[in-house]
Amino acid sequence: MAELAVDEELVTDCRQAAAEIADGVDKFISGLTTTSVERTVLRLLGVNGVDEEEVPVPNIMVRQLQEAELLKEGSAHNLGRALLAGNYEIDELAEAVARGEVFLPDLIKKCRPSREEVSSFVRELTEKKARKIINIRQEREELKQELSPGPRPWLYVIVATGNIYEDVRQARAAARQGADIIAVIRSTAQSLLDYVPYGPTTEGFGGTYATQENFRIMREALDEVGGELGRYIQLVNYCSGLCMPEIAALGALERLDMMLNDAMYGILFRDINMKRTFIDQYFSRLINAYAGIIINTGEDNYLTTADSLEEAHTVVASQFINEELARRSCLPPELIGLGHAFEIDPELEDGFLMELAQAQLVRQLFPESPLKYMPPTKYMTGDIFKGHLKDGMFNLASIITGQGIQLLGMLTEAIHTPFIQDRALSLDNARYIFNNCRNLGQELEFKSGGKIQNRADQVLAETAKMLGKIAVKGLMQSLEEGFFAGIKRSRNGGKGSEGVLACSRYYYNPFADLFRKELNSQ
Amino acid sequence: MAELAVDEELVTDCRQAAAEIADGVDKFISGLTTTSVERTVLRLLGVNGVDEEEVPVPNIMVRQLQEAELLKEGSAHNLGRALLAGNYEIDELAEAVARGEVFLPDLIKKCRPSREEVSSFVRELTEKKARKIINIRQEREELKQELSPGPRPWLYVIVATGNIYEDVRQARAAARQGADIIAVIRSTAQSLLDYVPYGPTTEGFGGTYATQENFRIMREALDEVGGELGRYIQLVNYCSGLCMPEIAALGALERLDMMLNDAMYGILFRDINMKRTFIDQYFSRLINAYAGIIINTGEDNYLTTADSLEEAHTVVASQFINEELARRSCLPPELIGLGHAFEIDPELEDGFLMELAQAQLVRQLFPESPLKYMPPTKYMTGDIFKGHLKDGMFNLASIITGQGIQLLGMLTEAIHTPFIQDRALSLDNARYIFNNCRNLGQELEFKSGGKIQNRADQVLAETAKMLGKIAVKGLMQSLEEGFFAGIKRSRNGGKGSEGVLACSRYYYNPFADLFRKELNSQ
Amino acid sequence: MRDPDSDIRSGQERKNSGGWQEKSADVDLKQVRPYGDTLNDGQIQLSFTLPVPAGPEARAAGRILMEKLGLKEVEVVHLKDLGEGFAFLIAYGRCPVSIDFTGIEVTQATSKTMSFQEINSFIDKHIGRQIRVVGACTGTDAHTVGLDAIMNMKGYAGEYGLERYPGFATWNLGSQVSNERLISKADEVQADALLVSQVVTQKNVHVKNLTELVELLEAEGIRDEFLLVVGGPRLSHELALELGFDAGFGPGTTPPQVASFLAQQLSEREK
Amino acid sequence: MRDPDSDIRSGQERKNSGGWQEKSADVDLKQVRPYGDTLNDGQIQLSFTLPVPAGPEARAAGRILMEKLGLKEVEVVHLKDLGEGFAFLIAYGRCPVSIDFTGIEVTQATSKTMSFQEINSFIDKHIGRQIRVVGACTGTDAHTVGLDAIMNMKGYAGEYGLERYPGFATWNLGSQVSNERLISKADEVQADALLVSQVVTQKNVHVKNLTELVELLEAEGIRDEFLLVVGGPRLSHELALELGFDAGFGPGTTPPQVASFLAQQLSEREK
Ligand code: B12
Ligand code: B12
Ligand SMILES: Cc1ncc(COP(=O)(O)O)c(C=O)c1O
Ligand SMILES: Cc1ncc(COP(=O)(O)O)c(C=O)c1O
Repeated sequence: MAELAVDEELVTDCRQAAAEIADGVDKFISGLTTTSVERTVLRLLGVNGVDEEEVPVPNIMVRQLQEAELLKEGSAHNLGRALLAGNYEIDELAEAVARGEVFLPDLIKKCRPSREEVSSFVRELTEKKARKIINIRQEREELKQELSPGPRPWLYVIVATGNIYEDVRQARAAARQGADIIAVIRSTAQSLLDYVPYGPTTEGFGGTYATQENFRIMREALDEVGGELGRYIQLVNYCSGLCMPEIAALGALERLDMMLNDAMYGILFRDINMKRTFIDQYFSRLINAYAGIIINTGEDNYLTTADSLEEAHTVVASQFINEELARRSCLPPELIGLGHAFEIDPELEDGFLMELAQAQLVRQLFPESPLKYMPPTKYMTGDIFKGHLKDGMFNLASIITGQGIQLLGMLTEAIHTPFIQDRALSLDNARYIFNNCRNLGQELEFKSGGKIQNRADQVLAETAKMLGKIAVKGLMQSLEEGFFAGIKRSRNGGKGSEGVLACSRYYYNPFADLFRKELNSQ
Repeated sequence: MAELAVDEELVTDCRQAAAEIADGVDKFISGLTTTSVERTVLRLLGVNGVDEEEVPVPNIMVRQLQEAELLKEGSAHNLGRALLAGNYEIDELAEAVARGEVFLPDLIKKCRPSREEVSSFVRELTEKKARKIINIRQEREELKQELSPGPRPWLYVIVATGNIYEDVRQARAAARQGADIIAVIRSTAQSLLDYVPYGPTTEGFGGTYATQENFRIMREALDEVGGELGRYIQLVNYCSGLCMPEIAALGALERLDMMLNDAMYGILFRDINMKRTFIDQYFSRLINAYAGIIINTGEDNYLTTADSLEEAHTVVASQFINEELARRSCLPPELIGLGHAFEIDPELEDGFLMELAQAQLVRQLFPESPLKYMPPTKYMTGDIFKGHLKDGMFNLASIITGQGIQLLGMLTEAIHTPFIQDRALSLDNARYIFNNCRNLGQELEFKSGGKIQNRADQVLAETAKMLGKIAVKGLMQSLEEGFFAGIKRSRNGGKGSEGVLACSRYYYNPFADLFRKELNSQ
Repeated sequence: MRDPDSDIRSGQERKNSGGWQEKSADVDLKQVRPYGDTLNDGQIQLSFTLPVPAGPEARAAGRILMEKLGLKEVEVVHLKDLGEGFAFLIAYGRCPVSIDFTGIEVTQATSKTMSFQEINSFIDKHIGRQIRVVGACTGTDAHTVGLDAIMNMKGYAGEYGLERYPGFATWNLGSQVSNERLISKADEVQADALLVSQVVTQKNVHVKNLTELVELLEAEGIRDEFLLVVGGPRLSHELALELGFDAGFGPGTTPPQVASFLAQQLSEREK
Repeated sequence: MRDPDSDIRSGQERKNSGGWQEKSADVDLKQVRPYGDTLNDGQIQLSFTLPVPAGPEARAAGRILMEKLGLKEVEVVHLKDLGEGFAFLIAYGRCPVSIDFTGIEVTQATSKTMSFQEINSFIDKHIGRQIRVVGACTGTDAHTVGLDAIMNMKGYAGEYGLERYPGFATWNLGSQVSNERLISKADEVQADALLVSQVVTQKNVHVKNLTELVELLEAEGIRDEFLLVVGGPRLSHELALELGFDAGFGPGTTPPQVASFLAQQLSEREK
């Protein structure tokens, strides 16, 4: 593989700064939990279902606990008490709550077991449930053994019809056309829903709702077609948003393989409250880590609003931060799919050289991470022929620099969410370029002192400078000042802040404790 | 520019062998002329027009001289005698012959001037006519000074509607879209016509007849649009075929800038007699050289019938031979546009590396020649999207290796001769890739011992071996054995052999003598 | 002897000189047809997927479908199996239909686009106060780049956005704004114009959003208090008018186009 | 307490299991429409050039033209100025027309393609002598690769060509063969079948060539003495039949397909 000279001292500085920045985030969120974290714990314990108005039972329970000021001790402890108090199985209890027959705080008050009694009951339950996740993870590993997911870069395509059944049809067709990874795009603005919709859904805009049942349907369909093809087809959905950890939990339960998981994306592009989403992110990534799910971060999005050439270093800076934050959620490098993108103005002379510099630099900075490389979107137009060509150059940059996860560009990017043939053409495009240029990266060397090397040097230097600044100001302050994507977000603004609450001294999150313990001991 | 290591000793061997091969060709054709050479001399002297059956006057005159066994002394000498004998201007004489009023041998017999008298009259006339060609050449150079033809690789597109007026429309549109070079493709099988059609034409299949008037119409239209755009638009047509030198002469008179000129093409792909076309080629290239016209050779065609990977060295071997033959027609390297092509099966793993190796090798072997690089055609299909992408990779190979003349691929190659939008999309394709990757070649180095270097080594070694064999067998024998394009042609077979005749000891071709003299003295 | 060189440049009758202009068959603007490589050849390219298995029957089905659309000499040049019982086709055909180009009139939002300076003096002169504009990406749409291009300081394609114009007072509410919030903000600041951006159009969600806005305004009886302007990559002036807006702006719109429209319309209305 | 884990894998009613197969709306083969991303959305892509200057009027003209073809919800997504008064358009639209897929019958040349071995034994058994075949690229066509693919030893796509079959005697006349020469050669060798290749199709020159061949044969009263077969990238069996040939073979044809057809047809005829 062609290699750039990278100033290792600067890289050490970057990682050092990222650690300081992450310390700041940790401090910012310490002693806090959120309604979504608590709902997640309930879900992981087995609470499910909706009431007649389609409100999910975890939401009802958490609301009840919150109103009764019980939530600060954690939903797990409260559920434990309720289960010990009542005569219910978990699912019976959930149904009773859904029917409005049980008001959780009342049930809890019925008896007063000792803290230790509850917590040991809860931890036992937690271990059982955690074992299920391990089993699912195990199942994935076995399937991957049996049906190899294929060589990298993996071909990643999206389905986004709004209707899970159409999605399935298209996902299966895509798998047959060579896709390694299927991402089901969510309906617009699902990230702003403070609950997870329920059941199979057929009405979404620009995407399909992420629901547990939709996950299950797609997983089953892909397992089937993958078995037939002798290839394990990976399934992706999104955590980011107001339900980060909940969706991570559903992903763990339904054997998703990758999840988009990035608080920064929520803050910048969905105006979600910082505190809320950093707390959520921490736990959701722990879940991803425990479930063996690769996360995808969203740095690529910065370049859709900011200038791709001038702001390239912001992507790298954010990657260092995201890496460190992910590490603190116990994610090993091979599960940290850092995002970046091929978004430089195609009219720029030698623009492709700049893209190569960026892709190669990132590749070398995060050698063990399966980088997720996003295609040209911003400069796509209705000229589908030219678009197809740009996607080809993107594929070329990827195979030369050895990217891990290739989100395929669509020639109709500027027009509509992909048609079935758009995907097929894109898969064909990538297969052709990857195969025809398979070892091109091995063959070439970057001239020292050349444009590519200089560009990489420049981006890394700017990255180090930016991280240094952020380390001083703190990440929150930096976000307020519009350091990323040219977007400013105030520390206390944004959606979902009402869901942040302080923990009592007795608070515990049994899953977080267990996941952390087990993951750290590995 | 990335450079391959090239074994200079092998290269010397190749050139040495090519010289021996060319000696053989020279011997094969020495003391011979052809009807087309003689018609060309008449045309250059000013004979023009057609009779009522559209038979060109040069053909009538040559036939008359041939029947009277006068042709062996050369048409120039005979025309000189006729002019001295009669009371005609050249054009009056031509018209009289066209009307059937004059039978040239009769006229000639009218008086018997001395050989010297005739030849000095002829040579004077020749000098006058030659000066015109020089003036036209001068005019081109001035126009190129004023309106630069743009940086290389030059963008070369074809028009092929069959109708010169539609061709003009599309050529002008192409120029506006960025084309540097317009080639008017000839109607199928014009190369087998033993005369040059006359006047403006509107009915051709897969191309438009090459006629002097069509040349003039297109030249005028391109000059106009080029002036408007501030770019000198180059015009191309074809010599190869039974009228090689005649069309070369018309090209010289109408200020064409490039001409496809290759006897090997005619032999292999049009089954034209070897002797005939090697004789014709010699003179036609002399004319091209004198007129400052870049020739394009046809090695690219070999790969449309032979295996592009296994037969790659046949292209290079033929280029060495063509270079030497062109040199002997006094063409300087900068007028020798050697042809090659991007025709390796796109499904081949690392196929692009093989293409790079070939393109770069040829680039280095013929550093001063403006290589003409032909696009993928053989593996094009009805999938126009994929086709556009292949054309993009072709453009990429070109900009990396610094080719000179880029014949743009068309996404509809497998379907029809180009539509107006096909050309526009192709021009856009090339402009994007060239600009976006402008200095990529400068940035990269080929790893020594890598696949690209090894492939180049292999092709060069095979080339040297093949040339060695041909030097022993002779080119004619090699063609008989099917050394090129997998096609076998017998020495005495093929079309047009009836047009070959032995010269008498008094024979002279005043233009060949003058061109050679002047070109050699430069 | 006359100089025989006089004709050598052309070698042929000079009468053809410049001929290509006249000889080139002229387009009949009353009967315009698609052009492939010859006038009126009617050539068009199509591609589509059929939910049938790839094979000769799919090829035939594609051909028949195109013939049903009235195309002639249809040729399926590419057939690709997409799996799951889908076949993709690329085809060419001849379109026998022609259109009368002379009859085409395009309605566009602005009659005359003025420059930054011109707009400001126009507002000064004809309106005499700042034009008050509220902008939003409504519904669930979070694509702010287009609206920002029109409204933000920075602007678009080298042109300042409305914020920079002394003649405008602006409120950019950003993304995912409900129609209700937009209206209440417009009320609050006594806006002259509402600028709505709609980028997501899947399942015509933009039509739904835009119709709802007009209905809400009409229900409150305040439709006529505002200039209603919408923009987005899939929007045209025509569609906007259809939906009850005053103007629609499509891809590539620049701020001065919008500013000119607002200024001119408002001065008309205030007359 | 009952084990609460029993449902954790799905977390939801099991009744949906396998649901996607049933829930996925089924294609009505009597009414097949193009498919973009939803059944029956009818989406098709088009591109074409109009001989009018690029601009909003060209865009409108394109839309109107497509509407005249019956397309709905037409959108011109790209407009490019080609210069010289030409505009290129890319568009999408909804095709309201459907076709009855159940009614489609495709005629193809060979009912059953046999293998090399099978063909040779078939000929041995049913014909009892070599089949005599003359091939040529007729008219001015010099594209020999396709015909060679069928006739030469080497063959095509891993299949031997007819020359290699002991059951065939072949004469490949190569390129640019006049119809007259082909016929006289066929006469001379008492051919069973003529194989004609036509690759250049501009201005329908292939139709002209092929029609002429049939007319010449008919004029000489020997049309029925030969199996007449034609092939080429723009040829279909249907077109061949239309032109009076016995079979037509399009792109991707392999030698065994042709050999099988010849053997089977000839054995039919000789019965
Ligand atoms: C950037 C981008 C994003 C960014 C947006 C960042 C941001 N802050 O805006 C991010 C990454 C967040 C994003 C997310 C999504 N996106 Co998006 N995105 C794009 C992209 C690549 C570019 C859009 C853009 O910025 N264009 C540049 C601007 C300048 O152009 P413009 O919007 O057309 O604006 C011009 C004119 O239209 C006009 N104009 C626009 N608005 C207005 C308003 C007024 C009043 C006036 C006068 C004029 C005007 O003037 C502007 C300047 O000329 C397009 C694809 C593409 N290349 O077009 C997809 C695209 C728009 N996105 C799409 C989708 C589906 C989504 C998602 C819904 C996907 C999902 N389910 O997660 C999400 C969610 C967003 C949501 N809830 O709305 C689809 C929409 C499909 C459709 N037709 O319905 C597209 C087409 C991609 C695709 N092919 O699938 N996206
Ligand atoms: C190779 C090639 C050439 C070579 C031909 C070498 C040779 N000895 O054959 C050369 C370089 C000489 C050439 C020249 C020209 N070519 Co050319 N050429 C091509 C090219 C690139 C490939 C054709 C090919 O070999 N295909 C591979 C074979 C295996 O496929 P096939 O022919 O379809 O054959 C298969 C089937 O059709 C069938 N089949 C074919 N024949 C027969 C016969 C029988 C009896 C049966 C049963 C089956 C059968 O079986 C075959 C195997 O499956 C095509 C573009 C393309 N990619 O298709 C242009 C193309 C065919 N050429 C074209 C043109 C116009 C020309 C020229 C006329 C240009 C000019 N004016 O100079 C010249 C002149 C040729 C002439 N007089 O005919 C056009 C034709 C346009 C049209 N539709 O009319 C094309 C499409 C390129 C283009 N887009 O402009 N060409
Ligand atoms: C990290 C990340 N999360 C989430 C999303 C999408 O979220 P939403 O569903 O809010 O559009 C994206 C979009 O590309 C992303 O990059
Ligand atoms: C060198 C050369 N001459 C001539 C031709 C074309 O000649 P014809 O007009 O015979 O098709 C070609 C075709 O590509 C060529 O490469």
